[in-house]
Amino acid sequence: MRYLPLTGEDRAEMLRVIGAPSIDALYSDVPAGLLHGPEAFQAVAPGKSELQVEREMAAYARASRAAGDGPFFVGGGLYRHHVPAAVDHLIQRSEFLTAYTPYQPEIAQGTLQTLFEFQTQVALLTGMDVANASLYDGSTAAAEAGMMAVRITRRNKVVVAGSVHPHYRAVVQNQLGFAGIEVDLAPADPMAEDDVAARVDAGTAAVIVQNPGFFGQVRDLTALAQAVHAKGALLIVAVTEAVSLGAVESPGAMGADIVVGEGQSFGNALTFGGPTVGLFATRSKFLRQMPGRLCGETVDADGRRGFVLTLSTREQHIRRDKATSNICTSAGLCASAFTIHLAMLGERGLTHLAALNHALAGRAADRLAAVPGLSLVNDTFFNEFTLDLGRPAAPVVERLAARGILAGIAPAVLDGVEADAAALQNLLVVAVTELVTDEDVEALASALTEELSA
Amino acid sequence: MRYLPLTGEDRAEMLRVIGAPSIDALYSDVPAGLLHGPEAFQAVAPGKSELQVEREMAAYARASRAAGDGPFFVGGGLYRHHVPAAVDHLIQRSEFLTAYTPYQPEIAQGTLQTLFEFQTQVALLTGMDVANASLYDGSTAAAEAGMMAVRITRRNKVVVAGSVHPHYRAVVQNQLGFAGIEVDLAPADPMAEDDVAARVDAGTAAVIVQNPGFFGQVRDLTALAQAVHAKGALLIVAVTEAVSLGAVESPGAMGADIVVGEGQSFGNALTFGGPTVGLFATRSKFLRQMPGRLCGETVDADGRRGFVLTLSTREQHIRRDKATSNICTSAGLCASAFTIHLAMLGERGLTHLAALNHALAGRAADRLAAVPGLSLVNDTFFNEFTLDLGRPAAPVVERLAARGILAGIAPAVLDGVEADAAALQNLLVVAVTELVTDEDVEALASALTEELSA
Amino acid sequence: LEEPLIFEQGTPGRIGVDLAPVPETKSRLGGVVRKAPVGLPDLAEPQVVRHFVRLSQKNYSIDSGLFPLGSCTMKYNPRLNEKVARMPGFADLHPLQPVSTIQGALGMMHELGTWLTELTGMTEVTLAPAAGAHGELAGLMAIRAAHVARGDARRRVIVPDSAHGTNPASAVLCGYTVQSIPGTDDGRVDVAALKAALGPDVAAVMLTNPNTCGLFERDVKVIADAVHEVGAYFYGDGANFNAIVGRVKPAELGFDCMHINLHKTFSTPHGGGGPGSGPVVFAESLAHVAPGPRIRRQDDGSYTVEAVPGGPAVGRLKAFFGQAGMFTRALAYMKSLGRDGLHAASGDAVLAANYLMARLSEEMTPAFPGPAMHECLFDDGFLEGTGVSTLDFAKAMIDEGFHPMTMYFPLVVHGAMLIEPTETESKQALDQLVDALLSLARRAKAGEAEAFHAAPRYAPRRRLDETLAARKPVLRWTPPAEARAAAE
Amino acid sequence: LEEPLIFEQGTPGRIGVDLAPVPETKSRLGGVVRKAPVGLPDLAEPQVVRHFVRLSQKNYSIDSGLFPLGSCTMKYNPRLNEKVARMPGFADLHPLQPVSTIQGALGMMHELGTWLTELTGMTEVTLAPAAGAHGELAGLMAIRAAHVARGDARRRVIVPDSAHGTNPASAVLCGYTVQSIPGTDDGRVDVAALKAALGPDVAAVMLTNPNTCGLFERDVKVIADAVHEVGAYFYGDGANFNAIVGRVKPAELGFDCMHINLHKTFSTPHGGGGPGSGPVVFAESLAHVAPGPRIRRQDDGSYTVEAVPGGPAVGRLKAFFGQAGMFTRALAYMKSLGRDGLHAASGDAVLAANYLMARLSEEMTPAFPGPAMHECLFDDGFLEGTGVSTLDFAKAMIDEGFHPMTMYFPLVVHGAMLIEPTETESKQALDQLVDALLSLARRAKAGEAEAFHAAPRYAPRRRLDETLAARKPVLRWTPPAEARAAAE
Repeated sequence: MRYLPLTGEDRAEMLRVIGAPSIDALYSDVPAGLLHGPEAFQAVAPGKSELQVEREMAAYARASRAAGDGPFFVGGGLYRHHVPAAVDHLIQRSEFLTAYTPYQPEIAQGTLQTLFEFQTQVALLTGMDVANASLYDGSTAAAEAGMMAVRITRRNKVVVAGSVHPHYRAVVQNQLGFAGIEVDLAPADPMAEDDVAARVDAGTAAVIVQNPGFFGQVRDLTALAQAVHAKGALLIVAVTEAVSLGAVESPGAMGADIVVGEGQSFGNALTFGGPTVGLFATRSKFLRQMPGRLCGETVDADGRRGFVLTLSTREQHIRRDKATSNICTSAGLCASAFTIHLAMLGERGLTHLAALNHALAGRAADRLAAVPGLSLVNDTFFNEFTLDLGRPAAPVVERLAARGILAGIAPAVLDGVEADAAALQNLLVVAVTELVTDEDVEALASALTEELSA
Repeated sequence: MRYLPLTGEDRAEMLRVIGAPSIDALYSDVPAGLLHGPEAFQAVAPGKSELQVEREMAAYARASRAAGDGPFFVGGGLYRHHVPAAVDHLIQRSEFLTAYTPYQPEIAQGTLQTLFEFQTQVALLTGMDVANASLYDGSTAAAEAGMMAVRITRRNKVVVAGSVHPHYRAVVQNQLGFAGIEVDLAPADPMAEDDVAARVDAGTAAVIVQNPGFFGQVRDLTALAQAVHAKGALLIVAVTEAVSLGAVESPGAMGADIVVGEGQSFGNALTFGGPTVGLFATRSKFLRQMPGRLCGETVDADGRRGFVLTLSTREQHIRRDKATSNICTSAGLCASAFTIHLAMLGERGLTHLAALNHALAGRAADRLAAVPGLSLVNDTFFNEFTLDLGRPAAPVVERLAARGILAGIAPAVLDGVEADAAALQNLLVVAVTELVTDEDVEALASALTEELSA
Repeated sequence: LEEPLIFEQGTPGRIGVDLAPVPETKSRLGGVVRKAPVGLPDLAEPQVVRHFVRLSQKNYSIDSGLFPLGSCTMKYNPRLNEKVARMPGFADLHPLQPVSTIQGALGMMHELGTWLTELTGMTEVTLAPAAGAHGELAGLMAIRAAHVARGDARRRVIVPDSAHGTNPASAVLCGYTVQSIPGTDDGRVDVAALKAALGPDVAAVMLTNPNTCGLFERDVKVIADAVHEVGAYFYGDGANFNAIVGRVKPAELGFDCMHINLHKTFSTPHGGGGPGSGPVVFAESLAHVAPGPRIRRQDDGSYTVEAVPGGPAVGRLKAFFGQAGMFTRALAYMKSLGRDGLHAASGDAVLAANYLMARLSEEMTPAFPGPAMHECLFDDGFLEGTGVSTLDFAKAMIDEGFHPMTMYFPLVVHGAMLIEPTETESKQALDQLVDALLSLARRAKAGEAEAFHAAPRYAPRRRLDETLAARKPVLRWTPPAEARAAAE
Repeated sequence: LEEPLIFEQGTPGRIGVDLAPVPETKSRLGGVVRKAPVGLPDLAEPQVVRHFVRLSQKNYSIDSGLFPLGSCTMKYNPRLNEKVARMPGFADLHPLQPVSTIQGALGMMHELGTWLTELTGMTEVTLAPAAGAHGELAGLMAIRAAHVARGDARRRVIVPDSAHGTNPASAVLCGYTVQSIPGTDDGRVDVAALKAALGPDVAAVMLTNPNTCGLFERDVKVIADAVHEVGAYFYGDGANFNAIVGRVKPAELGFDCMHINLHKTFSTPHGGGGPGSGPVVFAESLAHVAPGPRIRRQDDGSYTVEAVPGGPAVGRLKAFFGQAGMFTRALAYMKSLGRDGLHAASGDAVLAANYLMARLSEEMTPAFPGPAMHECLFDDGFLEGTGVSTLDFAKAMIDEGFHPMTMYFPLVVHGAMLIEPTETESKQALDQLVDALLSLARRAKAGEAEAFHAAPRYAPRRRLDETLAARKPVLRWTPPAEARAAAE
């Protein structure tokens, strides 16, 4: 077997040194009758050549319709952006790809400095003081933020706004529920969000909103932040399209206390939804309540600058049941990809990319709004907007897919909006990035025209 | 522009240090009127985004029928083998990909040791004493071998057998012709080769044969070597399918004086014919007449083993017009891919791979020989054989291509067999590697059955 | 050459990407526009590439050498898996596409699930958890849901003191209180203490087997029976499944559910700290509360995504379908080894650990008698009186060209050194490690403590001041002017 | 850790690849079967990967730092080009497929040809040559064919003494005798000497412009006229085209043909010594003898492969179509920069070289006055009396973290140091190099010769004994037993 370097002779010699008659003898602690040979696993196949494995996996890959195979307008928390070739090349370097968590900082400065740069980028993007070295993804980061707010405020309720991604709503509700925290889900609605502040009471730890919202709406959160703070609660802002931060005012500048986000847009492919990279940033004063890994600057024995994992007394491997979270593994490699892509973009590139997405989405919205029978729901948006098709959207999406066009998301079918599904059923959420061409938009517009006139 | 790090401010400051008013002023030696701005190059486009370039190149890529898109039986000096994913990963490492020729051995031991391993592998495979660190490809290596034989024997004629790849014949004829060497091309013929020894006379420096031959035939060259040596000439053996050396007797063991080859089969994709890697090996006694780069073992100032480029007094950058060749650039990276793939194969893997190719080709030949109206020409072969279709092969190849099957090569249309084209016109050369499936063979057999019965 | 932060290398006026021009359109941001610059540095592409290549060169990796981190399982990461994961049908696929357009991905996940249930002897699987700790949480949620479903609100979870820290942390996150129980002198769970702790309010017992001392819990069946007798569930921490995969079915040991770290057992790369992936398998006893989404194969060969039958006992764990990119890698690995190869791999991993234990015992002090499983544990007894600590000893390994072993874990052993070689090291590599460690041990005993305190000398950095880092946390770069202002 | 040869790591019984089983069939080898083992070592995949990763870590590369090798043009190699070259429509394509199935590749080559002719002002192009030296040969073959076609068998080629060694070597390979002519004190061709050497038997004059001293041959038009006057052709060595691309059209300088090194001007990676690619462009005067194969676009937009009109004056240079994989990379680069970007790139390359020359002149001695083109040349005048040679000085750079410059070339300058920074270095990187070189120069002058002789100290190897290597060539590994036997 190509991955196993020991030869039969090696094994014999090693057993001799150990003083054991066979490898099976090393398993003498296994209860009698429970030690099996390979034949006990008949439902799975014997080993195969690299060629054969590649063929079988390629057959699976071909059995899906890749995003790039035609017009594509699906967003909803994961965005198809152009990632420069250098990014994937760099994260595939052995020294990044096959390193462990940097527990030995002297020989892990590459990973550590990259994480330090990541933390800085996330803090700058979100307008916050500090960021951690990544969580699993945006949805679990949102749940962690809710739990952190509960720890900080010592209150036990979290309000989730209607602008929040349905899956995030579901994850927050589930995880906080098991932790014994009350979750108040405001109705999922593309536009109305004025009631959120009204839901805050003396027992409310935090309000979670998303900006741009799941349906695309961009909001000024300043007044909401003031209202939430006035009641002693925290404002948690989720950002699922990190590119928007190059154009939209940062949550920090609008008064957020914790910003969580999905960083996939920078450096990471769609990858069927994972792995991605969870962003988590907050104010300095909340630092020690923050979950997740942190990389900090220090000096070595010769006085040279270096980086280490730090403040690990918050973490489970030290604090066990008193930890701020059970998080151990983070999204190191995806965070590296994020950092490399954002380093290539820089201030100029990010601003340009955000402006380009916004402009292309604006043009697409204008074109699609001209399709008879549908209307544009949003009065503001970044690169994603909602159309009201005047009829149930899910079947339209299916029919367009059969024509080779992935038109967007029918939100009514998602987890997390069960209570509001009826009100959402005619809606279609459409994302437009720099990878969408005018021809793509035209194809969608004419297909929609046909479908809606049928 | 993303590849240019200098900013406008940098440029101004640098010009100030230089004391020049502008970049154009640095071009003051260019004759008046001949220094242009970009507008002077209207036939080519302005710069484009990475995304746009990728799209344009992908459009070209899609406009060809890739080998892997369907049944594929084309060989003729380039073979489609399965290359383990690790090979391409390793040669893409910056330290291999973006290094220069190892002129500074202290910081190029990676390339140098790899080349030393390459030289050893090539010597072992070919059964020769020494090999160089690669030439451009098999065809130019054959020409270099011819010229080397002329230098060694001080005779001025080279006989090229009918078994030699048509392009190699053409390249040898062209290059030796310009160098003032007489080239005697024996007729290209799948089987007859007995006349080659008869063409050797007192003025003959060498005979070039190929094994397995272009038409697939495998020959025992021992007697030919004796006959050639008896007349004071050298035997040059070309091997275009390096995998065959895992099953077929090595040219060295059969008496070759110089072995040239195409190493593409190990580690390298088809890449539309280039770059590939030219193999060149010979006897120790001819070492100093050998063209191309050589890597040798030595020690450093601390006595540790190390590697350097050596015997460069043969080369053009030292000897100029007295050099053994004008070769400067070799095929370093392709040679590295060759070495890595062969290191993964090892003795067991190579033997297995060769046996697998041979067996699959044998089964395919049996199946195809059963197609009515055609006959198998070879009585021996390794993984490539020739069919006589009983009618001109080129149009059949075209029609099969239109049906999605790349059936092989119609040798009559190639450069280098002009004189023999009529005799070859019904032939089809078919290659079968481990990438060919039973379904592929069946598809070819039934398509051929239909074509030949039409 | 030192490599500055990217923030110290930026100069306005450069660009690292070229983008299409922005067409003229009216803004739809409603005035909610970013007012201040983000503050990102501008670099050109060659600078960015060089920066990260240079940074990478300061890292040790499994491709550069042996990485004997016990409990972390740093095995070879096949490049085939990386290639497969990048096929457009996997990498360029959106989870919210219509189900008809993602059949390949669902089929791949379904097959992965089949492998995981077959290899563990379990019935049901959820692929959603993003990492091992997340899988623990998912498993505990299912256990709690099962208790709740039968109206039995238990609040206590029992965890051995040698467990990974994630075990108690996950239990607390799931609303449980945690009771820790001690181990025995031979490095295993104290069955008597466990039995004494059991009671009708115990929801679950969590056990890692093989445990973090690298030993097989030989009383696992007895424990399972005791757990089940009080109506509790038996949770398996599968972090060390790599020692027994293809040989032992955890379901047969009595576990009701178990999470699996794909990177430890199935070779997905660790990437400097993630991403992970922590699927959980469930026995019949918990299959009814296993979290979704679940992939089902229909009679016509198509795949559907199924909500949990009877409503979501456990809700959504994570957006979308889990770490799909890790699934492709793990499945490619499983197919490559197959049932025979997995059996051979676990055997070689255990063989290698026992070989190290046998040879290292010449100078070092094993914490417990063997046979070990996939890792071998030493205490710092052999360093007593030398002035050399476990930390010093580990750092000295760096200068010998090796990554240190896991230090000070598990906590139950003094100055623990936990060594896991894995099955992908050659005997030559193992012997090199042994020779280096024996020589270091002899040097420590010979009184060369000073040299150990000074280690590492030949790494990109010498020992880093972790206390300073924690006392005055500097967690991001700040522009020099701001930093100065803040300092004043 | 030292890294042994793969041959020293093999153990029978391992396998590094798994292959499908071999079906039973009868042998068709006619008994010509390999009798002895090949002698290759057996390793497993993880060992092979680690071996080559470790070897790579002993290399310096452009991604690790500045690589100021004059005349070699080590510029940034964009990763986009690598991605493009691996698209199946390029990488998995066979040149002997029917023409109808390779239209994309032919179209790509046709567009590349258009760029090359437009940028050089030439008429015709051949893409076949495998490298620059091969391109020289192709160009000279065309020249010879042109002479022969008009019944004029000339035998002499004139080459300046500062030329690359490939120039005379190629001329000899093409059947010519070579006459070298000296340069002037200002580093350029001696026009008078050249004119004196010209005569009716001169087939061609080969000129590198900018020349290998990094200077533009300002009399190039005068030379061209003189060459043409005697009926000879004017060959351009385009190795330094990167200094003038997008600014000067070589055809307008009077060249009849010129080869282009794709890696120098168009960023294809050098790969530790190749592959290269050396297309040749031809002016109207030689278009009729340009070697094939040529790609032609038909009126319907399809592409054909054309034999040379009127029969092959020059035959086939290489099997198949040339270094197609380099074409895709070069074209991706050209499209990325475009005519404006190429103009900016050559300007920045020249600016950087002149900046280095200006700053380095503080301590080092320029061989000739500027303005320089893309590289700047120093002699060892500043080291006179220090006991430090050019070689010592260069090796000392290694310890400063830089790759040395080109040493002892061109031969016309004593102790030459030829420095080419390229356009892809930032000003910060240039300043770092300058600071390091100035400091070394000062240390040399301050009498620290011993330190220079001992350099490099911090490289994977210290200075290697090249004399030993050449005196007792060991060019391959030999099994220990054989090696012993041979030694006895």
